[in-house]
Amino acid sequence: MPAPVVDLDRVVVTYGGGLFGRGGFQAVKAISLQIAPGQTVGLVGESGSGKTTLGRVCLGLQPLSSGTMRFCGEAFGALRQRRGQLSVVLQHPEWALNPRLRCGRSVEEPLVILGMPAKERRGRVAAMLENVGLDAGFAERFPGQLSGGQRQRVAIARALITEPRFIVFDEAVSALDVSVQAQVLNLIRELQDRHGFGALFISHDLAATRYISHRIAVMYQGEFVEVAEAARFYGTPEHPYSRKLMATIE
Amino acid sequence: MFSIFGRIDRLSRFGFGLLVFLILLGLIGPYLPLGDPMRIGAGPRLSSPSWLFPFGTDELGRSFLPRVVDGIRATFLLSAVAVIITAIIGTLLGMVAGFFGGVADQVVARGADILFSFPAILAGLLIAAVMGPGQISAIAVISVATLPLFIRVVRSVTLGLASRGFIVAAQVAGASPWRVMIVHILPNIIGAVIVQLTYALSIGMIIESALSFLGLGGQAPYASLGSLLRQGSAYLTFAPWLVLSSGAVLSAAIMAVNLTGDAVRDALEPLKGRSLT
Amino acid sequence: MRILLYFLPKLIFASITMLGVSALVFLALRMIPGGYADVLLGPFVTPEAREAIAVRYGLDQPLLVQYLNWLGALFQGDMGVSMVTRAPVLDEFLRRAPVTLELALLALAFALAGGLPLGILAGIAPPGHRGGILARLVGALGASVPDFVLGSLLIFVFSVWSLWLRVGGYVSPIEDPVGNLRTMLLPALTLSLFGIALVLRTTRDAVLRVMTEGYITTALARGERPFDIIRLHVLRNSAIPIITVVTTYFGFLLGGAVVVEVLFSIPGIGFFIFSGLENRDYAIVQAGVLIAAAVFISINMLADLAYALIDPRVGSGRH
Amino acid sequence: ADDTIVWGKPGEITGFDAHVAGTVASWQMYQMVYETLLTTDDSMALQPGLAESWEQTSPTSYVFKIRPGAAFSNGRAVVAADVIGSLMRIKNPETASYWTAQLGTIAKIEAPDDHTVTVELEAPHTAFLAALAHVTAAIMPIKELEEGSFDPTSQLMGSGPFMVANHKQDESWSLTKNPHYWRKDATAPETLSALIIPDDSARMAALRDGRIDFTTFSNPDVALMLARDSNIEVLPQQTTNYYRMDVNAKSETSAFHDIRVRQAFNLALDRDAINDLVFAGSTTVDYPVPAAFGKDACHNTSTYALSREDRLSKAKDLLAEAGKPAPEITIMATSADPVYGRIAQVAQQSITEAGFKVDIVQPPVAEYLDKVFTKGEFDVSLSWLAGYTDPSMVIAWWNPNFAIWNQSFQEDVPALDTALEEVKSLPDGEIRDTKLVEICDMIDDGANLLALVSRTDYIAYRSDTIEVKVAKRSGSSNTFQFIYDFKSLD
Amino acid sequence: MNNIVSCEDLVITYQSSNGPVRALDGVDLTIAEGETLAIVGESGSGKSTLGMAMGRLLPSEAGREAGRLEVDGMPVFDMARDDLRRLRRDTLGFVFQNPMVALDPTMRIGRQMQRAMGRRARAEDIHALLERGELDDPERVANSFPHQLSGGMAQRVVVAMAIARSPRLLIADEPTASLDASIQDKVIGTLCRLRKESGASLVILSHDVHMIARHADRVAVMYGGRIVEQGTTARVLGAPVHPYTRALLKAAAGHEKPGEWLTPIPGTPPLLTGRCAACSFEPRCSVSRDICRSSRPKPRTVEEREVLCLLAGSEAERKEVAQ
Ligand SMILES: Nc1ncnc2c1ncn2[C@@H]1O[C@H](COP(=O)(O)OP(=O)(O)OP(=O)(O)O)[C@@H](O)[C@H]1O
Ligand SMILES: Nc1ncnc2c1ncn2[C@@H]1O[C@H](COP(=O)(O)OP(=O)(O)OP(=O)(O)O)[C@@H](O)[C@H]1O
Ligand SMILES: [Mg+2]
Ligand SMILES: [Mg+2]
Repeated sequence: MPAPVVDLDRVVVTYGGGLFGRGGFQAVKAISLQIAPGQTVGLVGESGSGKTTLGRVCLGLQPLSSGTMRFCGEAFGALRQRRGQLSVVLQHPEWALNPRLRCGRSVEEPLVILGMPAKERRGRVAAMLENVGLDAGFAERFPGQLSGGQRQRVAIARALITEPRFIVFDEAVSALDVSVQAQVLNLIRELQDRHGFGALFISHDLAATRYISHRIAVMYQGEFVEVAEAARFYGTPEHPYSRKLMATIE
Repeated sequence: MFSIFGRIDRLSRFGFGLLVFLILLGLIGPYLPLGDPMRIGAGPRLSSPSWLFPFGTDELGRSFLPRVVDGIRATFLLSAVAVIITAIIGTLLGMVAGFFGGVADQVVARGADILFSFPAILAGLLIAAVMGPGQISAIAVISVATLPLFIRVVRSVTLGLASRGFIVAAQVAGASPWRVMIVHILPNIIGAVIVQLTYALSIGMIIESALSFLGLGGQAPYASLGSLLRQGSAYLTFAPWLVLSSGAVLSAAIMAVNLTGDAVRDALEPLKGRSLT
Repeated sequence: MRILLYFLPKLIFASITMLGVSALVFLALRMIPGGYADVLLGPFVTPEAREAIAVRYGLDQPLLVQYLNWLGALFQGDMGVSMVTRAPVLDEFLRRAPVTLELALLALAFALAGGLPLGILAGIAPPGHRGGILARLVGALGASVPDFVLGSLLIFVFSVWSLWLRVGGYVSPIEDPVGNLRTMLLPALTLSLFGIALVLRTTRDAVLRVMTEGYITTALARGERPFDIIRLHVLRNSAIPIITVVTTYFGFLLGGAVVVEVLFSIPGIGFFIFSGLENRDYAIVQAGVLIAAAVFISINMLADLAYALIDPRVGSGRH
Repeated sequence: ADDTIVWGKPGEITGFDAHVAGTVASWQMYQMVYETLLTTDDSMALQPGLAESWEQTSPTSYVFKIRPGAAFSNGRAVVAADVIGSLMRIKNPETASYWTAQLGTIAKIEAPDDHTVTVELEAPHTAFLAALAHVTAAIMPIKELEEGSFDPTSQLMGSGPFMVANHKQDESWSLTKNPHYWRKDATAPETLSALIIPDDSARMAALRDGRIDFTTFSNPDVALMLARDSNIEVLPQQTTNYYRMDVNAKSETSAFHDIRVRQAFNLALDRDAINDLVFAGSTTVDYPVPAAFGKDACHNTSTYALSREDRLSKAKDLLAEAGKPAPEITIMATSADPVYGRIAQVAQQSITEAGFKVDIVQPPVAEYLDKVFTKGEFDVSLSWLAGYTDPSMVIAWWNPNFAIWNQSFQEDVPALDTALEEVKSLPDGEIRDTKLVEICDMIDDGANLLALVSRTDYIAYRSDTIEVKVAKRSGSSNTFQFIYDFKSLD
Repeated sequence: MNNIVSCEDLVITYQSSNGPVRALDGVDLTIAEGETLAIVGESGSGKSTLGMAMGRLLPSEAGREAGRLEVDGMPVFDMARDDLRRLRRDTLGFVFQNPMVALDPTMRIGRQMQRAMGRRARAEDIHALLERGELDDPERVANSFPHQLSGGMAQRVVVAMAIARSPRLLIADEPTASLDASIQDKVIGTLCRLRKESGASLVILSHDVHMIARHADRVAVMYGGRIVEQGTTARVLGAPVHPYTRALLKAAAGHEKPGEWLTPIPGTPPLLTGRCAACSFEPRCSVSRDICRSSRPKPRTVEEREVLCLLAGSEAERKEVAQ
């Protein structure tokens, strides 16, 4: 079995605190988690339970207060060394893309950062846009001329263009309409089958999460209260909080 | 550009038109048959407005109209140079403060506070005293007075942008901080900067003319609208046209800038009202 | 407690700012060409005379020593003596403070009386409403006519037609209250035009912003009368930006009304600092700028306090 | 209704010490409080002051009789010790008085009795008496000074018509009549208050609305501006003062290091244009020996005698000869008085015609003084010069060994120095006049300190509220020397 | 049965900087006294516009172009200001999407409640009302500022305020969309309980089909500014006849089996600038015919519900459903 893409070991994140670092707030409390290549872990929980913080940890954006984070079996290092290996898709479609860049340019950006020659880039962008179900003409459009679903597709295209090993989706579909949500969810599933990236799918919508995830972690006040196979959430989950969430989709 | 023009109301359009007119006048003024602004003794001293001297003559017998036209250019040019320099510095500092946070933010924010807690005109007096009166120190004064404006706005807009998806995505993709700032942040704050720029320009024009009025701005015979006012104010009751004409043109110029600023802002971040019924 | 926690860092930052201001002023003054010796002696300065005066005022010591001496004295409430009158600077300031304060309060009163109602009107007037356009015009005009232009205009009008008001000079309100008003009204009006525009524009913006908020819709939905909505929701919620500019403006009036004080020959703080600078009277300028900055900063802290009282979210860490 | 007159004072004093301060704004206030041994009359002839009589017993010795009734405002009579103490204080280097040199070198000063002072000079010094007539030689209450009850650096106390009752800096002065003033027939009112109003327009407004009764202006146009007001009179007072330009001969970086460029500059200056355009023709072209003294010592030097065309072509020739057909220069004038800016601009236009490239800067006074007299960092500086009451006093300025403050920019011409030394001791008369002509030629040739036009003071007052007495001519900025004869009409 | 709302051919247009937007394109709807009606539809279909129109709370750039809207027998768009205010105060109650925005941040909850209840409300009344809204510690809540409450609590406050004067019509625009999944159901439960107690009518505007299925008596599906299908919840959601309703249900996650794929609706909803002359769903419809492109559907009754579809109930359509 290959090494997990992301391997968290008793990770703790403390925010703020007074002038001398006292009295901080533990947003993530000693969490351990492994995400295998090609696997999606869903993360659900109420607002403020620490989901986003955990996502930032997996991306190497959040300094740890204690614990370790390993990426593909190695220490994480600096973000710059991991160029092209990680991606993220966030909530708010209207903030997902730089409104001043044409969509093609946005999708291309990670390749530019990687230092890929321009000729090669062009072909990759066109192919990627097609992959997410947008015709090549979208490359020339500005985000303002796109619907929310289309924007989120472009954001996904940008996230996938470097064929990363790991992607975080933080509330990536929460702001979308049901119909569009289904489009995007299907897209992520298809692309994962094809590219085999590991993923962390953060949402407070259990229905969408269990549709897309292999495993689901339920977070409550900075801790996992339940981690189980997604199929489990079609039956009766163990933890009362999980059951409460289930009630909303019946 | 034209779509912006179409969206703004009549008052703003008037201001924009006035601005264009004044700038054009300042630019082509020297080529218009208005007379020589420098010619001492071109007419009798302190004569009231006439066909020959539409704004009258000053105490050295110079025709005042071409001097006012010259003053428009001087005032605009100096303030614009000052404000643009300041905008560049302020934008950079504000972006660094907002994006990096931490110590950089503290230093920049405290610096801005210190500058801000000097009343502009006091700072102006001090700077003009240190550097000697003249255009350079007027530019410095305007910079000191308007720098906090840019820093504050850019910093807060940058802070707001920092958590946006495209910024985070770029960071995750491994972009260097400078790349993020130049490619992703800068183009998105430029609107806010432009709005500040117009306001700073009007503040700059007020400061420039106030300094000139106190005798600390550009030096005679170079004439900005403020120094013309100072010149005329010695003859306020006897030759009021000197103060009235230069004062009116100065006020009109500042108003044109202000109204244009309003228009730009309304176009960039429209504030719709709501009726109370 | 919330307010205390919110305030403490601000106090610390304010002191840092004051220290920065003091160092800046001190340095700036030492860099100014020409000294008091030049002013006192006119053209007849000789190196000996300059030296004698430098020794008399301790200007012959190293800069750092001078600065520390000054700071040390400041902490004991000693601001030094004026070189011209050799009187304690503090006394001179205390004598002038009421003049400037009166001017500032008058101007502020005019600014609020004119700017607030017009601003609210402009904020709630439907697009194209005549009152709204008038208000915007006043705002544009007020922000555009520099004080010395308006001041000159008023001086012209009131010196040609000697209407009841007087141009320039100062009369103590204790000796002659009516005379005081006659001399102070014009400069106060001159200073207030910009204030009116400032308050008006800020109020309009703030009101417009508040009007789009959900709680206004809520209030409408529960059938409140327009007057009540303005009174209960609009005013309070638009207060913060208004307080911000009003305090900044007041701070400016207290320290920076130099042009108008010079124009109308009003012996206030601004004029004092201005002539102190002309005379290279270091102690006056140092103390003056420092006082102006201190007043400005304290007023801003008062404003911060006002925010905390008005908006319960301020300082609670949640917005 | 009360016995008060109000003076609109254009500027605050720059210090209290009458023996030190060198500005007119200070002098005018000192004159209200202090007296000098001698004073001058309408035609600038010396008159008794605190000394009711004096006698020159030899070319170097003088005897002064102090006026018996004179007393300081605290009631103590003025005695010989006060005179001696005051003069010695001026002489004391620690006081740092610029007047030291004008007094000549005093060998011995003694008081045979309380009312007699004898002075022995080391060498004849014609201007000695005139120097005593300037307010800088004010007689102070030395006893009180020594006791420590009077501090001349923060108080004014003299034997003059008024004493200070109240002072608010930059705002106002209140002076009351000195009850012990010796001139018992003085009509001066009980109170003289002064309001500090620097701005010309504001001062005019104050005059119109009656807040002040009298004031002074330097701008001749005020007469025009106040002409419509029938209750305001404007009196011109001719002075020996004149506007002048200093040209920096010392600085290596200045084009004026070359004497030919200086001469060209002097020739190209159009003094008539300055008179016409700045002063509306109300003043006169002036000379190193001021016109007000009635001497014509300098009138025939080439700068003044040639026609404008000749002067211009001569100037161009000189520039060509110097190899600098278009020297770039900056005229520095202070921002203290708008008149300077106007003179500078007219000068700029006239010398541009000779090929000069001219800039103008108007820094504040302190900076101007620093740059000119201390650092010598300027090309041309514009200011005015007090002509005092004797030609030899003002002309002494051309000797940098005397006017040491000019050393930063003035070239030392030994021949001129000698001549100036000589003229100091020559009594007024034909021999001296011939010497003055000789000196004028040398001055003109050096083109280092240039006289422009004379400076007239304009005293404006409310004819319906006060009666004033003003000298037609004044030599020591002694504008209000007859203040004791001013009268309140209401 | 009396109708609290009756709406005929209501057309509402926004004047925006990019030209007019026709948000409602002829809405026909009646709401009976005491019933719970849910209006579902994609974003931009006009739900909020319709809801706000019932209190004439639309922003000033919105205008009624045609049609009639009566609430409690009063013509909302043609009444005097004071009457309108009285209608809002006494007859209507609104619950908005985000409680944090709907409450004035600078005013204590108690004071805001009092404004809603009327001047004579005493502290006990306020506490009682809060208690009815299932807020456990009414005293503390009344003394709090909005930011001191959690989202769920704040929304309950808003609900309590909405029923303060026992309105006859409650309008809830996405009342739970801004809340956590785990408390959504509880809040909506509170709302429905209070409605039942007061016997008012309730209109829920939402795009959450699951939630609607549990709480509404009747469902109206909106698309392109019109109501395309309306009927009882069981009929409309259990056996939809409009292709749009069917597609909407198929796209919503929650009813699929593990491993099953969702079926999204292709394309995007229309943005109308004028009267739509055809079926507005036609471009995205999987069963559309030529006729759908040329004529505007009129309300028809098919299988005991009102439908706006030219094909509903036809042969071809039935075949499609069978597949
Ligand atoms: N930069 C920060 N500084 C201090 N506290 C923070 C910061 N970011 C988040 N927190 C706090 O940490 C906790 C967890 O936040 P996080 O954003 O991870 O929650 P979440 O589960 O993503 O919530 P949501 O569903 O609302 O997005 C919250 O209580 C939040 O207030
Ligand atoms: N103020 C406005 N100016 C211009 N167009 C508007 C305005 N408000 C709404 N619209 C447009 O009117 C149409 C209907 O909007 P409405 O808000 O009623 O939809 P909705 O069904 O409530 O959508 P959502 O589920 O997103 O709340 C949309 O196309 C929208 O873009
Ligand atoms: Mg989150
Ligand atoms: Mg809506």
